[in-house]
Amino acid sequence: MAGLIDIFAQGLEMLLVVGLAPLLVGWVRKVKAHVFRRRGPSLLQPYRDLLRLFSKDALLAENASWISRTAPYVVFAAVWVAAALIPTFAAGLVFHWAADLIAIVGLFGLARFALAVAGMDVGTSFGGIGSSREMLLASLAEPAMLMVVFTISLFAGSSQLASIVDFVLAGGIGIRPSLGLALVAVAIVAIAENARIPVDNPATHLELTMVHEAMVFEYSGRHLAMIEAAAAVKLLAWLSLIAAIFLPFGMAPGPHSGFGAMAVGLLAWLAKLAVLATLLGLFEASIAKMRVFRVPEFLGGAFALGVLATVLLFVSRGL
Amino acid sequence: MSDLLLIAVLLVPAVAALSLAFVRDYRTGATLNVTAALLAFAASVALLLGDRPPAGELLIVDDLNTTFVVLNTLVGFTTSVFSASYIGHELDSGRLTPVLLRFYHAMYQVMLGSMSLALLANNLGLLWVGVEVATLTTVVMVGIYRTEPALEAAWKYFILGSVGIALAFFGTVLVYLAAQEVLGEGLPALAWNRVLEVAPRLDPRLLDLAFVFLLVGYGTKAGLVPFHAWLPDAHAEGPTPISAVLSGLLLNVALYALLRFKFLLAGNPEAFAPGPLMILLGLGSLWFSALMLYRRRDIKRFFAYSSIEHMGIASFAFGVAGPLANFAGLLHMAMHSLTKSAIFMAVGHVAQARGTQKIADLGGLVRTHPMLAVGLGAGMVAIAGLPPFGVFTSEFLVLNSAFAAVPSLAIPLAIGLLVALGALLLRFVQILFGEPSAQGEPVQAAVWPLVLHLGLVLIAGVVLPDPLVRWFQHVAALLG
Amino acid sequence: MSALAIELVVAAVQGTVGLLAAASRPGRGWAFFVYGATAVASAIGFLTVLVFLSSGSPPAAVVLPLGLPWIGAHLRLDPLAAWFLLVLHLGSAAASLFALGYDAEPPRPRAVLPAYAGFLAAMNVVPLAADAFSFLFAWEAMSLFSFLLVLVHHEEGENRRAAYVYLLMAGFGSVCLLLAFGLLAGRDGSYAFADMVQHRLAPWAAAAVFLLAVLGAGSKAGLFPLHVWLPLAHPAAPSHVSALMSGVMTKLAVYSFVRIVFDLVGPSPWWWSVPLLVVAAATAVMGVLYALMQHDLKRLLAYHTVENIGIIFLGLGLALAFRASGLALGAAIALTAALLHVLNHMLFKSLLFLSAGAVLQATGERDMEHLGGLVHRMPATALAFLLGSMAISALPPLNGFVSEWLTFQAILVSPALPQPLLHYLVPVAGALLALAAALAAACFVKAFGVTFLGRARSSAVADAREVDRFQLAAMFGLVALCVFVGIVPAGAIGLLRGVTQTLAEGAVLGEGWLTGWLSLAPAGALRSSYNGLVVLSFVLFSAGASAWSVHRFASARLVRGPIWDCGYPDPSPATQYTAASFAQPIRRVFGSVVFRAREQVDMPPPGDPTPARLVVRLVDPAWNWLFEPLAARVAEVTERLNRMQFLTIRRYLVLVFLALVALLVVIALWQV
Amino acid sequence: MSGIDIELARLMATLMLVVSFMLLYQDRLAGLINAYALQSGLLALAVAAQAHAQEAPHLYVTALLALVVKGLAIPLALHRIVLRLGVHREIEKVIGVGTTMLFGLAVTMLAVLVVLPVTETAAALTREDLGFALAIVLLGLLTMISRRNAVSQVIGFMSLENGLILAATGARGMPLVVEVSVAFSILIAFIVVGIFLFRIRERFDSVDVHALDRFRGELP
Repeated sequence: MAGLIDIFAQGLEMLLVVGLAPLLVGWVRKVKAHVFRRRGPSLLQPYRDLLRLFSKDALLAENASWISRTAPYVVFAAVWVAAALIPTFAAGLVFHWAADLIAIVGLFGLARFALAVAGMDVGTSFGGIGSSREMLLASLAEPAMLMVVFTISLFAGSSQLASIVDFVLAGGIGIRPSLGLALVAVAIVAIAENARIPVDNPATHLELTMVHEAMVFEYSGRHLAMIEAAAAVKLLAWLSLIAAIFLPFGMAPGPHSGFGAMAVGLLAWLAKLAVLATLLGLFEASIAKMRVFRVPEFLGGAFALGVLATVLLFVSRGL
Repeated sequence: MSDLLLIAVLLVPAVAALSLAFVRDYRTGATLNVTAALLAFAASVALLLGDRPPAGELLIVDDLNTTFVVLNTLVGFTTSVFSASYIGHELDSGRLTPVLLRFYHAMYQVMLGSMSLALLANNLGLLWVGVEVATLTTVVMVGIYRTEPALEAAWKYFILGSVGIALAFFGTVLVYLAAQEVLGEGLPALAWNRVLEVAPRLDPRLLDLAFVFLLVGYGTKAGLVPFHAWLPDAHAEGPTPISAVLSGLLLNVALYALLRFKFLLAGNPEAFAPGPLMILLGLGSLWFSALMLYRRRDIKRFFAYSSIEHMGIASFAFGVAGPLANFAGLLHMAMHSLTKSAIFMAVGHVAQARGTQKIADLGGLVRTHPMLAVGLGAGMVAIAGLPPFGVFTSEFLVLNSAFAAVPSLAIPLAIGLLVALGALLLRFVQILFGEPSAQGEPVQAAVWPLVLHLGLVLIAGVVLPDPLVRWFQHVAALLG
Repeated sequence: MSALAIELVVAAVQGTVGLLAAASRPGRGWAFFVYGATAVASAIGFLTVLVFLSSGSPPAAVVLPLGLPWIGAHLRLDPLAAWFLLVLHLGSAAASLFALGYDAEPPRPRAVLPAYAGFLAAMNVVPLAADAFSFLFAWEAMSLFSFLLVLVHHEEGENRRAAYVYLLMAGFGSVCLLLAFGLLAGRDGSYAFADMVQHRLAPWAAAAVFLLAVLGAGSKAGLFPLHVWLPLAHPAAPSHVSALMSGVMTKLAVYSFVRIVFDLVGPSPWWWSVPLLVVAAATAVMGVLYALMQHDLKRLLAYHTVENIGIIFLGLGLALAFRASGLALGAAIALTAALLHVLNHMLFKSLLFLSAGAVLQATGERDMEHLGGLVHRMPATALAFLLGSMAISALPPLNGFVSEWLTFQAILVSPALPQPLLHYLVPVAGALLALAAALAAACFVKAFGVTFLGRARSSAVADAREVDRFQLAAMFGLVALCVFVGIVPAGAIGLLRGVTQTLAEGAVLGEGWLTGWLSLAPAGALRSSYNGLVVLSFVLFSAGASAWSVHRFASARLVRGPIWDCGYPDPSPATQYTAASFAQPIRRVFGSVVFRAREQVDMPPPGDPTPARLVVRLVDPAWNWLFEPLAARVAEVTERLNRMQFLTIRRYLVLVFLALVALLVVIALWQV
Repeated sequence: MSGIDIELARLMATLMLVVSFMLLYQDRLAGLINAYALQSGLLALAVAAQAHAQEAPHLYVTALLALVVKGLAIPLALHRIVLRLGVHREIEKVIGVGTTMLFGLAVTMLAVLVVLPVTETAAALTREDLGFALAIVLLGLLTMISRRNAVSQVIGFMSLENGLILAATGARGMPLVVEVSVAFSILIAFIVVGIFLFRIRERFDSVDVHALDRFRGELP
């Protein structure tokens, strides 16, 4: 019985993550449209886009190899698994111990690697430009993220998200300057990782500025749909991650904490997502896209904040 | 019996030298030369294995010199074999004439005999005579090609050698003076074993003074910097068998002579400790020659500097003193002697095959002469102090003993070794590999002396024969 | 027969095979014999140490009457040695198997075969040697044989230079190790390791040993800036030898470091970890940055060896720090991370070098700018290279991730250290490690993408054929191991138990260390855990489920069309992104500082048909700031000294006279 | 011990030292050769005195040798060489006379300094004798290096050798002295012959491989 609940909770989370991701994307777009005083597309437009793509035949270049065909699934799977391992409405789900925060970062890395490789498959200059820039951004974002991971893990004594959640919920941290710095850093990293403005613009097709879109240029149909879906899930995962670390309030401590706690956790999670997505939309609407070579400085700032967070941690701890 | 052997070791070369002077045909001469060298070698081996004759006033056989005598006669023998195949080519190319060869063979035996005499001498005067006769004969041999550079080299060798001779003699006189106080007049006061017995009672100041002169005198022969000047040219301009013998034997004999005197100083507690001086000269030689190696364009001169380097290492080891360091020094002398003579044999053939001694023109040897390349390559690897050859063992011991005694000393030594290694490797790669600039001609090479030498060095590198170790250890303990 | 005896026999067999090959005139048949024999011997050796490690057998020692008679050749098999032998045998088995597949034309058998077998034998002895003499003997022999292997294609001047630089640096390393052993042995010259352990060195001496070990092992392993020989020499050798040099030989350097610093020296102060961490982090980042600037496939891989050596030494540095403060658990985690990475790096680096060798064999090209599109011609090799790339980029669920994950876990233990300096240093080193890993991923996207993907850039690729079954077997054997260690790391880590027990203050990683389902939880279950198997199954399940459902419920048709490329399909393969263009953003961000990269564009005026040119100039800091000035100084000194060769006799006599006078003065002063 | 003969020997030794300084001082070849002949003659006397003092008749041979070969034959030969080869009469010095003399004095002091600590009881040869011999040896070497002229360099070497013989004969009962002195005489003869044979007119310097430098236009 207990095992069944475990599996159920985990399965529910996985389904929710996939199911809600397009909605989240739609929400962000809606927020931005509102800011621009437009009506904007329906909240459900991302679902429609995906369905349309799924129903079309996939068109691949003549010289595309099996890499192009498998990469979308690998990308999607890696992101999905990462998202599934992040506590959303309940911490300590059945497979939570399979991967800690570092492994989750690693899974995102796997997805990125697969996509970047796929971008090189056909041999176009756009694919190359996208992969090259993506890997540059990642190489800057990853250390910054790791510094955040260090800060948080050093606080919580663990890099396991469930333990971090427990720790924060137990009031182990309080409000610390390092935590604020880490939050800013992780936000920057999240923006970069999800190819949002000002680092990248998911809506652009202007050659010189695009990163993510350039990689997926040659994709169409179901492959493109998988990649789009993966991007949506990734956004959701990152927002959930921020929520889990910095705002774990209301989260159910585990799958066995009863239906009520689960329901509360679910509602809290949805609320947190809505807030964060709104913030993201507002932020995106209020800022312009950066030049590509300004981005390293932006991410370098995140890294510096991460380092600062770690250093301040030791100061305030008095170790 | 053992007395007879002792005499035989000395007499065989003497007789051979006399008879060789009268042999017209160079082939017969070469054969006779090889035979005599073999006989001397056999006698010395028998001497090594049999009972030791008691030390006389003039001659002595002990742990120190038996191994060196065997080594000397062995290298003398193998080099004579090499020489036999070498001179054929020289005769063909007109660099030597049959008359000169008669002279050459006779001198070769005189040289071997005098070196054996120096090694076996108990009388310090006799030791001096042996070294000097060997020097003078090699002077003549170096100039045998009678080319301008050869004569110049011989002349330089002659002049610097003569000064060395003179200073060594002065040192010997001083030792006699010191010994005569205790032992009385006449032969006993020059007999090394007698002097050693009374060494603690000798006037330490006289010994100090003597050692300075002996160091400069015999150091000149051993090629220690700054007394080395004759050595590179003599090696480069003379016939290659002579270079082999010079590097392999004469340098050793000179250092051996120095060791004999070092015994005396070690036996006298008040005497100046010669260690620092030898370390200084050794390090100087090592550093200097290591740096000089980089600029050498002539392959024989290159290896001549390498000989200076190794004499420096040996001298350094003896300077460090202590059983381990002395052992290392003795081993290094033996290993260097075998290796360097092997290298010169290979170099001799290579130079004949390619018709040049210029390093720049020798490239790509593995392509043109694979066998010679392997021989020369193995020799260079060995002399560079890389395993599995015996020089590795001795350099390992030298470095470690230095470290054990004065750690700070090991560092300049190590750097010097590295600098030398750099030069050796540079030439190793340059000579053996790459596209050959010229094909060269095939040569009739006597390969087995080379193989024998390197084989011995290899064996010593893998497992040192126990008796050798015991002899050396005994001597090393005495050396203090 | 004991494990030690079997190991010795294996070494002896390899040596004998080499001798036989040297004595004969080896051709194809000999190649088959030599590689077959070494492969079988390595396999036997591997099984032996595997049994030895998993059964937790006690160390075995033997003294052979070789070498210096009064000490003999001490040989000892303990868990540490066994671990490195395990790595060695796996690597050599793969390399030999690969070499068996040189069916058409084994590269220069006369030059390669004896040296190859000798190289293996020497490497085999290095971990077994238990006295300074035998160790250095084997060590130098290892250098020497690999030097000869680097010289196999000696007609190219570049290779000769590589070999020269290599052996010179190796000589430097050996001298440093020799001096370290000299200090350890003490005055009585007790060279046996067993005696050295007994010695308690003075602090300065211990520190000197440590520094010498860093220099000695570091120069052989390729720590920045002593790495310069590595990217020259490793690519120059035949590919299976490159795999061994990068995968195994550098690991033996790590072994020597661990042996000296963790075992022989004994307790160490905490500050030792500081220089080590700094150098290691610099090595990791510099290695990968160098690699990014390369377009020679094998040289790129060689630079990645430098990077990974940095990662390994980072782990070792952490272990030192923990051990000095008595944090046994942290030390055990860090040491395990480093030693596991030793295995992992051997696996994926050998794999990558072998695949690069396959490419080289098929196309004759090492320059990525001339390759491209090989995934179509050599699909299996491409798959192997891809998996190797993922492993080296530390992507889960492959093995590279496991060891980096462990390193990060060790970093997370660092707050327990009492030294404030380390509190700051360790996380920064960790961030640099993350930077290196991310850059490595970028580099391998480049390497794989430019080499295997896209369209062929030269005719060499068009005629490429997939390599034969031996070579594929070698590669996929390594792939299997990469995956296996990635998903069941506990198996490999369990073998390391004996090592950490002896070297990390006796810490046996807690029983919670390997919790249910073979997941890793080094510091107790509450801390952090990782389970590669679950992650892999999870990913596979998700990918499979999504693929299945997409194909089932949505479109399953695939239409092929021309390349779209934003509407500008250019048929010329030259318009593809090249290795240089891929690296351009990174070069601009990092290279402008580190390599003082300068780009110069010559753009002809409009109407001028001459091609535009982009010239990139890089300055190698190691050469520019360290080695070239050194070489110049030596050249200057030799130039000056060389006048001594051309003096007149009189001047030489002046020297003699001055020396004599000086000696007399010394005597006079001495007597006063 | 200090019989008249010993006193004579010591006097001769002193004079030899003085002549060594004369050798350093000379700037003409003829004068140099004559000074050397003088020193050899003094050596012969010293050795004869020693022979008498030590009651070692074989030393007379050495004395005779010194007188005949070194005192007469070699100087004569050298004079002829100078004439035949047309060597410059002037000696090209490396450093000035004054400096050379200063060096000579310093070297002599050094010689005295190093023999001072030798135990006074040394019966065979007193400290003074040893000091003289040492000084003569060093001055001989100094003579060799302070001139560029081959003949004067040879003379320097021979003067050095005179010092050796002085020391050797002074050492009471030293074996092989006669043989050694004969050997040295032959050595010197070789050098002289070598100079003549190789027609080394000005310097017996050599330079290494640089062919252009090798002759410096000096060899005929």
